[in-house]
Amino acid sequence: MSTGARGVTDAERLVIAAARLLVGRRTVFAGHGVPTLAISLAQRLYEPGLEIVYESGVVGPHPDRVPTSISDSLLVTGAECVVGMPQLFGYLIQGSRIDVGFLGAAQIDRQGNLNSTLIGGDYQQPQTRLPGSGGAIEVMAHAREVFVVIRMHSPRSLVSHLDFCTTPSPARAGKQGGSTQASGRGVSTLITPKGTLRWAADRGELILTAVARGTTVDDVVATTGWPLAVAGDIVEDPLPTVEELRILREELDPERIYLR
Amino acid sequence: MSTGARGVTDAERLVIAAARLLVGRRTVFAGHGVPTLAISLAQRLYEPGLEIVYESGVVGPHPDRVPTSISDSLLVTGAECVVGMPQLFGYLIQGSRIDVGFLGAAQIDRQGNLNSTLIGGDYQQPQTRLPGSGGAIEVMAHAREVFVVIRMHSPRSLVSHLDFCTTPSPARAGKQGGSTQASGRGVSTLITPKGTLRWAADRGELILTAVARGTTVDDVVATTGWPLAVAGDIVEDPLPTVEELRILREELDPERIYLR
Amino acid sequence: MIGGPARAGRAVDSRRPRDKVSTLPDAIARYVRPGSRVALEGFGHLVPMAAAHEIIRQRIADLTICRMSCDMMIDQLLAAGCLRGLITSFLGNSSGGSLHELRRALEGRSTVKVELQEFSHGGMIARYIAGAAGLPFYPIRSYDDGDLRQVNPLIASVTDPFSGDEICVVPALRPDVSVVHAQRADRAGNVQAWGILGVQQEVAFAGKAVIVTVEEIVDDAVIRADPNRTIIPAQIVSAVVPCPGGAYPCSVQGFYDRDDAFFRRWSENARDEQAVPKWLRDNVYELPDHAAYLQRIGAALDRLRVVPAPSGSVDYGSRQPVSAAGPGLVVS
Amino acid sequence: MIGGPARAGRAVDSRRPRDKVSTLPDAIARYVRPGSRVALEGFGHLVPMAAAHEIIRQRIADLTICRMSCDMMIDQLLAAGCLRGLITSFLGNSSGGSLHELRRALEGRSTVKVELQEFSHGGMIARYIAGAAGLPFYPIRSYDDGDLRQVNPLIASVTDPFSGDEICVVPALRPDVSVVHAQRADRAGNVQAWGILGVQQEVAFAGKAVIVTVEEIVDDAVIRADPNRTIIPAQIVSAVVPCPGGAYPCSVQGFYDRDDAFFRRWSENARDEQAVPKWLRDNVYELPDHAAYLQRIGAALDRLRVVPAPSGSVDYGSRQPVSAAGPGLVVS
Repeated sequence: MSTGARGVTDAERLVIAAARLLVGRRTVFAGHGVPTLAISLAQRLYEPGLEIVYESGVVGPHPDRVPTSISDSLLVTGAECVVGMPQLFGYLIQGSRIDVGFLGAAQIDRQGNLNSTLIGGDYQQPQTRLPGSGGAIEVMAHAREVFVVIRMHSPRSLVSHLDFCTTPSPARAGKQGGSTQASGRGVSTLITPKGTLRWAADRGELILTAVARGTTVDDVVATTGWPLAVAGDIVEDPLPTVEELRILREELDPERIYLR
Repeated sequence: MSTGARGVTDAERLVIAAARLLVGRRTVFAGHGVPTLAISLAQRLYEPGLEIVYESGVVGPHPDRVPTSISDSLLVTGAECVVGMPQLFGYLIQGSRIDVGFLGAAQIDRQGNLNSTLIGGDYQQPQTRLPGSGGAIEVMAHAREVFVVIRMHSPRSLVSHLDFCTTPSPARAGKQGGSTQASGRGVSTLITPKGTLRWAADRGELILTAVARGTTVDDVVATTGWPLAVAGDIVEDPLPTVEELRILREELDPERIYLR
Repeated sequence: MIGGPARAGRAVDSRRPRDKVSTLPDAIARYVRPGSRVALEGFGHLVPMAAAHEIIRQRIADLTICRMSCDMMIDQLLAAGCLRGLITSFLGNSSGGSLHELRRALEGRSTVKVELQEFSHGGMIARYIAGAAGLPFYPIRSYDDGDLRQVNPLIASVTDPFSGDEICVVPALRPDVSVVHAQRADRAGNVQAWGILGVQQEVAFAGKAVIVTVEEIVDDAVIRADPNRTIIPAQIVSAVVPCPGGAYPCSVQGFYDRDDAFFRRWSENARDEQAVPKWLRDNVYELPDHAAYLQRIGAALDRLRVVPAPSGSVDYGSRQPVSAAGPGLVVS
Repeated sequence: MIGGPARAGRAVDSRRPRDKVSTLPDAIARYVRPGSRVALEGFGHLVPMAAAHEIIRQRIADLTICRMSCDMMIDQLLAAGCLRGLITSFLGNSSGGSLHELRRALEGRSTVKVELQEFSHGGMIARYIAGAAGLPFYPIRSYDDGDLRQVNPLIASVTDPFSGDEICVVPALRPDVSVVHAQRADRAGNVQAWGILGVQQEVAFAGKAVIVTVEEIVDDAVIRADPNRTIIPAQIVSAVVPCPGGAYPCSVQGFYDRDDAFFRRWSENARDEQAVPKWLRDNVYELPDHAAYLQRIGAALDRLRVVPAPSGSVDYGSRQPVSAAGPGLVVS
């Protein structure tokens, strides 16, 4: 695991970058891992009123610690509401009640399509079989925007062609909108250890808008599997603040469950 | 109101006849009025284990008195289960979990189709506008069998042609079965103050199988709006027992809320 | 291109106000506009009757009312000139008899016209579920042979791709405003209800705006002690209105019973077309608000009070608190 | 012709037995047959793990398992030779890592084959709802562009008659047996649950038979004090099985927490293909029942005990009792 400025690990960088992106957002769909920590950090520092929805049907959780999984009973005790999965996937997700969905994946392409099904081989006999969609297909289709977190920035994860398209981004075929298709706008932001990519509507692809400290634009371009466009106003990521790191390390994940 | 043998009123006859028909049945969908009383009487005398479902979503009610409406809060207090209407209409009714549905109507035809929408005129400007389907369309389509109770036996209620077909019997067009059509068998029994008509599968229509005391077959035929066929083994209705009348009058509806 | 990443360290709170408590006049005035499609739901229980009266008091016109099972509220809205369209599946006064004001309109015996869109209960439920779930339509295994389909072009069909057979479908219903009553909510609008739930959850999620009237506003801690009891989460609620007695003459489990006699009297009295405007004058227009109405009918409500029947408590316990498990903190 | 009217005065009780309490071995033996399509559901909570182990113990073969979100139960059923088909939407060990036994089969590194039918969570939920509601299919606004549709012929589409656009649909799923775990039930099988409910209600209604394992059997009066808490009514339940600890290592709100360490260990250990049969031998085959398993892991369970967090009580009161209102009687 590389450590950049102030000894910040990749995982910490991802969490802090994601937390900052939650400024101005209201209802967030949380997945396991980095998103759980990012939301907790954002609630502490930037958006105390974030309304959180977990894939387990918990709406408005108030856990006394960071949960260890999305079905952690801590999320239920003291929550504002728990709904069944038909209500969660039907009324909250497909019903377009989610502002931001967090997704992870093994591969992402320049259009924001995701692969979490397999690496190598084919569907009938994959070289490496991954877990598949879970709820990713629906979150991608209907969250107003999607943040993707990729924990390894390499040409094998940011690829020119997915080994399998598990989760199509609504932007892909210009199919967003209408009453039978996806209602969301797809991936707005991709966060990796090396930088931040954002959706450029005019180009119809993800472009580099910020690089992490200790990395160069050339390095990011070289380790991306497609010819990566770079924003004219590209910036270097602001350093994590002392407060961000302190809360993350000392309060939210002192046992480094997620920051491993 | 006519009173037959033992001073039995029409309403009492209907309730007692309906209660007897519940022998051997398990899950009954109860409507307002006669069915509510009939089910209570049947539970007392013939089928203590009847499982009752009300249109309000109450499953397994244990009221301490006969409820005054299907949304009586008495039905909820101490019930085994209360479900929302999506579950009631989706999972219990359309999901084919109901053995017997009770329905009323202003008109019925020989195929068991019902009209509860209008009398006279047309849909755009009816002479008499009635309440319409409520849940009758779904109960008819999916209860294993349907008992219809008509409180007035006349050519205006047992008609050759409905003024409006609110509630088609699955038997009508031979459409019962299949995964997209009605799953029930339609009207098995029609109870009127003058007798009982039952579905004759070989003829595809309702035929007279029993006449009430104090009535004749000729009278029933003359007051039915279609050429009524008579079963070869037609019987006279057994008299209400003393016990049936006592429970009905003294215990179930002492204030004659339904027996009016 | 979307703007750059958010700047670090800037504490912004851009969400809608969390406290959504409102008065009934304010909530109705803000969300119910002339021409709105308004769902007023509650299946004989948790019926938003006070909200309907406030719509009448504010004389909001040209409304299309969505209500599965009608009752005297429909006669009242119609006589008050508020109702232009009606999307429904039962046109009686609950189990109390006829709605004579509505019948006069539908039978061509008055000058008022009602645009009627009629379904069965199953069809209305299907429309609300589709509206809540963002689906364009909802399939339903009935309707195929009846006359309702002949007079209602919104009952369509599709081919089941698996069997090749036709199945009926109805379109999504998305009210501009959905109004329901419930037992209680917190100030943010997390709504808890029990007893007969009807389509309260579905109609709320189907609505573009949601007004909830409640018997009582309770502390957050009451709601959060029993999160599975929350049928409508605060996220989707526009206004929450404390409104004790707000469902009368319908019942609220654990609070008051239904006034059956009032239902029967309505169906008797409304045979006289003069009786309905008079009732509106005495009970709505000349009274400032719902509290005054309740005061007027005080004795009737007293007779409907209920005796307690506690649900008992269940345990939502989770693992040992932080103090026992080691270092940590309250996250939110 | 159907027989004549029932004879008066004959007291018959023709219903199924109301008491459906069964042992786990009996319930599994009676309803789970070789070749059955068996749903084992619970979204990280209320997971019928003990029931899965009993299926393994009885060596019931050729099963098609329906389970939205897989966990080590799937590795175990596969290694035990019970699993032929898998209908699922997530093939990981919950959030604990990989299912290596399943991966060996799917990646062609073992002699076992798995017939995989794969959807998203939304697709599985849609299939269960359709199964529960007697619908042939269920529409879903997604899937259109992904590769899943290319490899799964059960993802089809219909034309929305209102817009003319295509929308995807998935077919109903009706398991031969649906198995879920819950906190409590009465002896008739009225099942109450709280916390994360997943698709417990839908999968139960979708099942042709329904087995429910519960932490405790409670008196009728406990259930009937809070009827809205009943997510599965007795009518549709085939067998109810007292089975404390029956979801371990998954959680049961108010009873015990999830054993995260066990999840992680499973994903580590099952890399070794010898480890899984050994685990089955030590923890299933050589133990007589679930109680013996719990005894074996006793200390682990103790660490998972929870601290109380009571829900509080709500009032289900209705109108004055008979004694106050006049003559009457208990109807049932």
